Amino acid sequence: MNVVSAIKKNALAAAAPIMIVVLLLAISPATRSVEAIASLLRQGFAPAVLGWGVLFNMKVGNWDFSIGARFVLASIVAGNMAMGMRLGVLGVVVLCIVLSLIMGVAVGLAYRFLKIPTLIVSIGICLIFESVTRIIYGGAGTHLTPEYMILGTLPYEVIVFIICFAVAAYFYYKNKLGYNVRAVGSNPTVAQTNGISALNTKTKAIIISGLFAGLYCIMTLSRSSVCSAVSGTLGSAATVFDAMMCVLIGMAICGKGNIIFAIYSGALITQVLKMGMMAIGLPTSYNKVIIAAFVVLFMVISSYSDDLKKVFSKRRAGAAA
Amino acid sequence: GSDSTSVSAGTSSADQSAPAQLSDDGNASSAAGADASKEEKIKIGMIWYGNTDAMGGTFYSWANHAAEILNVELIWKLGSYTTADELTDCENLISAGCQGIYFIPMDTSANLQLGTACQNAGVYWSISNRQISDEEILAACEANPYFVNRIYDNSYDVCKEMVKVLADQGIKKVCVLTGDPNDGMMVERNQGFADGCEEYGVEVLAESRLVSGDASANVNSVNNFLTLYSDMEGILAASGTAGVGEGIITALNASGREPGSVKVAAFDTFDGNQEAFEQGWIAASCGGYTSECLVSFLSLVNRVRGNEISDQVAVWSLSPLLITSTEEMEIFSKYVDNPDVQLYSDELIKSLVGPDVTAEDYQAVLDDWNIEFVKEAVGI
Amino acid sequence: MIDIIRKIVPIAGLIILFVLFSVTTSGMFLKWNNLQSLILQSAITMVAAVGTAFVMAHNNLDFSLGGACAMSCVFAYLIVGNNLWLFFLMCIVIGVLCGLFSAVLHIKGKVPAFIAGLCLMFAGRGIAESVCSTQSMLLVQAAALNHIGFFIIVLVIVVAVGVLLFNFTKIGKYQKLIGTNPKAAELSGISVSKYKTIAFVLSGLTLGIAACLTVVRSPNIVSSIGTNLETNVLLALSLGGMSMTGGSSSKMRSAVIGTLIFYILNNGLTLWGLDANYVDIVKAAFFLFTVTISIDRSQYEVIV
Amino acid sequence: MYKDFGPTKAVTDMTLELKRGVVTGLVGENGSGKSTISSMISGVYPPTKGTMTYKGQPYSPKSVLDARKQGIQYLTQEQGTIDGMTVAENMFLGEEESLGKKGIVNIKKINARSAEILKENGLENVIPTKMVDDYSFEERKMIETARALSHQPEILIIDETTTALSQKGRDRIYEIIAEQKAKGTAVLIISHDLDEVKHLCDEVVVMRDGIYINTLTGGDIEPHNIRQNMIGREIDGSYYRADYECSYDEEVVLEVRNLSVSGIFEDISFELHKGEILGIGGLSECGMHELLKTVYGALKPSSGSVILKKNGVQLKNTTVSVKNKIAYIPKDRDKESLFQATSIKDNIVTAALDKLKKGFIITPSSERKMADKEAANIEVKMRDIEQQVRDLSGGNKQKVVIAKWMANDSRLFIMDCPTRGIDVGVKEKIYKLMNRLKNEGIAILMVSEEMMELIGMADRIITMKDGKLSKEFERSAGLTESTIISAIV
Ligand SMILES: Nc1ncnc2c1ncn2[C@@H]1O[C@H](COP(=O)(O)OP(=O)(O)OP(=O)(O)O)[C@@H](O)[C@H]1O
Ligand SMILES: Nc1ncnc2c1ncn2[C@@H]1O[C@H](COP(=O)(O)OP(=O)(O)OP(=O)(O)O)[C@@H](O)[C@H]1O
Ligand SMILES: [Mg+2]
Ligand SMILES: [Mg+2]
Repeated sequence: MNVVSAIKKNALAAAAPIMIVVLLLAISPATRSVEAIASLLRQGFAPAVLGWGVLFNMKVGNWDFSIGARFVLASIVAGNMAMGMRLGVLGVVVLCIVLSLIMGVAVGLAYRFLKIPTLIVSIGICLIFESVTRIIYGGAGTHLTPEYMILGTLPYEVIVFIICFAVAAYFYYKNKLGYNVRAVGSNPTVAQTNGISALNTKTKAIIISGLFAGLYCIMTLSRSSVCSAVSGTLGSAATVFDAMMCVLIGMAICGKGNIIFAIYSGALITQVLKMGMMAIGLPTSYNKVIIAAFVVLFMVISSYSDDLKKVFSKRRAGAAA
Repeated sequence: GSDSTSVSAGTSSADQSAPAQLSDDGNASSAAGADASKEEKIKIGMIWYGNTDAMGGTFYSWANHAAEILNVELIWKLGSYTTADELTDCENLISAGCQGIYFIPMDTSANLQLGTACQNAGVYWSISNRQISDEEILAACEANPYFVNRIYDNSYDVCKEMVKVLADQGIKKVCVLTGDPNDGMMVERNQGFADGCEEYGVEVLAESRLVSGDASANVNSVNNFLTLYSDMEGILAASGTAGVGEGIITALNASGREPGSVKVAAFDTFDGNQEAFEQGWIAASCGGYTSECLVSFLSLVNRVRGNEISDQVAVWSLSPLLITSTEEMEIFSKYVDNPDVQLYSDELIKSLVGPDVTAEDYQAVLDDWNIEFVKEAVGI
Repeated sequence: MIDIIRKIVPIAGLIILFVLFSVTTSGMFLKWNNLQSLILQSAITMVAAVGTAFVMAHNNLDFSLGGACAMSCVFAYLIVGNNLWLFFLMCIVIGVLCGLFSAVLHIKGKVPAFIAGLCLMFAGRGIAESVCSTQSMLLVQAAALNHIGFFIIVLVIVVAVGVLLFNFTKIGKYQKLIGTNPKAAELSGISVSKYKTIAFVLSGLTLGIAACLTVVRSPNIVSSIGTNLETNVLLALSLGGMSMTGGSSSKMRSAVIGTLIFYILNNGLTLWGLDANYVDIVKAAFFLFTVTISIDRSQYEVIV
Repeated sequence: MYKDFGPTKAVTDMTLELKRGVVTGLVGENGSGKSTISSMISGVYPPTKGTMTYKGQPYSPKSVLDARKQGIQYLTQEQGTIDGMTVAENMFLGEEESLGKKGIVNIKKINARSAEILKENGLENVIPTKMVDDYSFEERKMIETARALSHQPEILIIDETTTALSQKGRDRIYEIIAEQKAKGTAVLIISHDLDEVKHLCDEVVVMRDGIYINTLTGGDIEPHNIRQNMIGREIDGSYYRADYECSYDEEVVLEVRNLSVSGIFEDISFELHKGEILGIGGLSECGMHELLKTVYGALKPSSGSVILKKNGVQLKNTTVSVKNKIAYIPKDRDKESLFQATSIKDNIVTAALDKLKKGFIITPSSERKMADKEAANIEVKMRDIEQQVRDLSGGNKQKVVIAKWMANDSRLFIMDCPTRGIDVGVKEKIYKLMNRLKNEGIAILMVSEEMMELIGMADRIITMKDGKLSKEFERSAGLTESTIISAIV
């Protein structure tokens, strides 16, 4: 019964990427292999992890532009420190998480104490962190040697992803924070009269996004081995926008289901689209257009279906009265 | 001026014994050096994309070093990626009292815009690394009395050459990571690959835009190549810097394929390419056009000092190094992996600023650019 | 007392910066050539900020600016090609269409405006990248207009019309009311959808004009054109004292003062010859500091 | 106790005593400080000066949660649930972890416990896992009440909750109060309904301008007596219309024809005449509030039409209505008619900007002139015209709303509970104004939940039941509350 209802609730979030994958399989024979599908599924891992961090911020109404810069800076410092001090894989993992959390705390506390909109705080601090990536280690970035990249190989990558999933689900559904985030996001006034401090919750959301930025560092470093300094002012904003797009698709296809899963689906959809475009020989620059169109489409459909649902439930309430 | 070979020769054992060399070097260069240090300090504005990748970091360090020798004050503006931003930087630098502006034009129109701003303010300017692709703009720039020189590298030929290296190894099917089409230099490289493939009978299976600075995006692109085109034998990359090259090699290593079963030809060198060469992943690499930045900068300094080498805009070109063997890569890595290596000696730098310097001197330095020169300069 | 300090901080900040740089740059800052450059540089952001202020006043953020700027330039060029004035006209028309598109998505599609803007920005950038990779689009004639006279005329007209509409007509007044309480606005007979649409259209209009100025500054249309326009505008408006949630405290002067602060800071730091690696850090610190003391926290139930 | 909000002295030297098993009423004019004192007791904000003692110990709650933990529950005037979350999540707001092991929210237990609590409070129909916004305002208020009671409060504060409820809901609250009283809970009730106060309270504390005035007990708790204490002067009980004539012009101003909003009300037709006050009565859920909104053009009817007789215009949206000089005073003042963080001036001129236009320009001086005039006409108590509306008390806010519509020379007023939550002084003013408008030939369509108000003011009364018209009454001396109530339940 429970399983059935869980499947039912998540049906759309599961069906959407499956449909698009099936379409891809139809278009491109080369993708009809276990390896190809596995490769796709793995491509969705890292963006989903960052998306979960962004989820907390978007849900609570934070504008966090700094998460991209935080990720780059944490990756660079963690990678170089771990290699310099020969700390091994565990060292990279711990450093990524700790550094990223520290930066999350820095942004969170700046918001908490300066009491200015998250948009301004995060852009300001983003500029600072970006500059630091260019100054620290002479702007050289980091390049991990293969022995530090075990977590990017199978089966470890899947294990790391499952752990991340569990952590995200825990914080969103099993921990007070997730509830408070939703409460403050939809009605800060009432949340506050019920003893939930909006300021604190928003601060915590920024900090927790640091945890996921750290996990994202681990996943991308293990996958690509390098992280280079941010070039240009707000050059890291693209990372934030990409993640937002995954979250938006996730929210739109989530329905009553599990948002953590839906965001992974969203991340997967964006990756499938990219591969699909390559398969049919379209320039990859059209990706952005297609993804934007997808988000708009999903958002419009979901807001209309929400409306429909409301109308129907009102009718029933009215009829009952 | 002195004969260019002797200048180059004088650079061979570089920094360690600089004072000793100063006295027994050619007259012209030591005179120029002495002149420079006596002269009033000049201010040059440097509009530079960034100092975090190999070329950016190297030139940042070279230019600062040269400025110190030549008694020049530099004001850097880093991180401008659009013409509008470069123009803003240029105007601010002119206001800050710069007498010369050096930049890499982000697109063709930057030549016109920044050139006009410089002309209006009576400030000299020079560029490097880009052709001026539009006739009208080229004409306008040539007519600009404050335009000192332009230097470009013939990426196009080198890219074709890289395809040839792959074709010679029997490779018939490749995927291409193309460069940003807004960037004139990248357009040349993309075109060089395309024409090369046509000429040497190599089939392009798919293209994907490389993403500078986001390594995982490039990893995904390579993964998608591998998934969609199992018959792919090679990868061409218009640039390997800023995480692109590392991403490609990492993706190949993680793919489980036999090292060397896919051959990569990538413009620009990157971290770990020495090892990738040894493993057999890389068949051809190419790099080293920081020299033209330095030459352009020195020629600008020379003009600001009042030394006119020509009443026309000087035009020079440089051929980037094509690296096809592990040995060459080893030599080149010595230099390129370390931005603090000063490939050009203080004497040579001083010798390139002075009343007697000619256009041929500059071109000679550019012509001298080959792996043998690097080998000598790094002292192998 | 605190209130008064808060209100004057943006303008005071501007004056302090002005005096500071006048005094510390041995006259370089005050040279007419430099002031002229400042006007040229700040024009694009200022023009876009004037229109965006209408959208912000009714409590929406317009995130489309940069991408929409690239898109209008590209489409305008594809449609009319090399004819400069037709191109300008087309840029503005497409800018307005972008604004309308955001409005329709937001109002009819019920998508939050920032998401609509984000998608437009994404799509615009993607379209520009795709088109630019196959076509070179150069408007050399535009370069001739990179001249103080032209910019002053455009700025004076845009700012004057902006101030007039914002302070002395229903269009501006209704935006502020909608920003304060959209439901009450609707029930007071204000057609909220209509006036929100007008705001987006105005924002699109100024965006179109800003796109024209961008082409005047950089006559080659490439996909990176207009990069960071949306964040520059947002930062400028907040530096000028604009509340992120709009409402009745919104002022048009924020657009002018904020943009000037933004560019004077950039200019002055260059005149000082500050190490390029640290410029962004100093700028960021200044933003945070200024907004911290100037923000009117009573405008926010919860700081967003 | 003292509480200052900047220059506003909301409460000065207030003393209040709550006893176990005693229901205390707190009454006073709008803005007299009732909500402020309740907020201090329940930890919303600390007093500027003064101390509290609770069960013999000094008491100074650090937060709402802190006060709640110590057994003090506060049902506020405003909505206290969060849309987009389930009923159960709302019931455990701020206490999500209470049923789980360390740091883990056990949603199953929360759902189960919520179901129990709802059942205990007679809300079996409410499903804990459904979204709270699937329920009506009244049901949500009851959910909130259940949440408060589940904490076994020792002090229960109910701030004007009943004004928002139907008779059924009110009866339920009265039951709850009785139960709590029996359990020994100290109950504090804030209400403007003096009959209710008389019916419920053992003691009544009267406040005026933030100051304690008097405590009434036993037989002294009489509406007339309370009123006198509140206002500080004698007022005659009859502030309604003095005549008992059904008097209006033959001319039809507005025609409502077969109007329906599916699921809410059905097939409603009536005519409104020049100089007529037409009252509509019914239970909260009968659809009358939505009917007014639909007539005004703020809700889309599923069928039927609303036609302005003089020019045949259909009122299809609010803009058309306002253009045609129609005014709408909604029930939920704070949310639906006021721009809180905006000046009184801007609030007043909102609907009348077209009058001020010269070309398309509106000058600040003309705005000021208009606002000054209208504010003075209706005697808004304010510091100056630039003062923010949110700093005004309820009654003065309502005056601002009325001034807004007077400024637009409205010829037809649609009023939804125009005196809801308003003290007797301002009430009297509003009735006088309605009378004056009627005599000027202006038509008024009024919904009210107070039968006496309908009987006292309306020329005709239409009653609604379950979304349909049930009866019509003409104004007459013999009309009583029970006649009307029998038509609506
Ligand atoms: N947060 C606040 N900031 C400023 N002034 C306030 C605030 N809250 C209340 N006031 C002012 O304090 C006074 C008392 O307000 P309070 O809400 O306690 O009145 P009340 O007796 O509950 O009135 P009503 O019957 O209208 O609810 C009013 O003048 C009000 O305007
Ligand atoms: N705009 C609307 N569209 C559709 N249905 C609505 C709308 N507003 C209210 N309803 C529904 O109509 C019914 C009456 O709601 P409402 O809360 O307005 O009742 P009310 O009579 O004002 O009650 P109360 O006196 O408690 O406020 C409820 O079921 C509510 O959900
Ligand atoms: Mg109150
Ligand atoms: Mg009701």
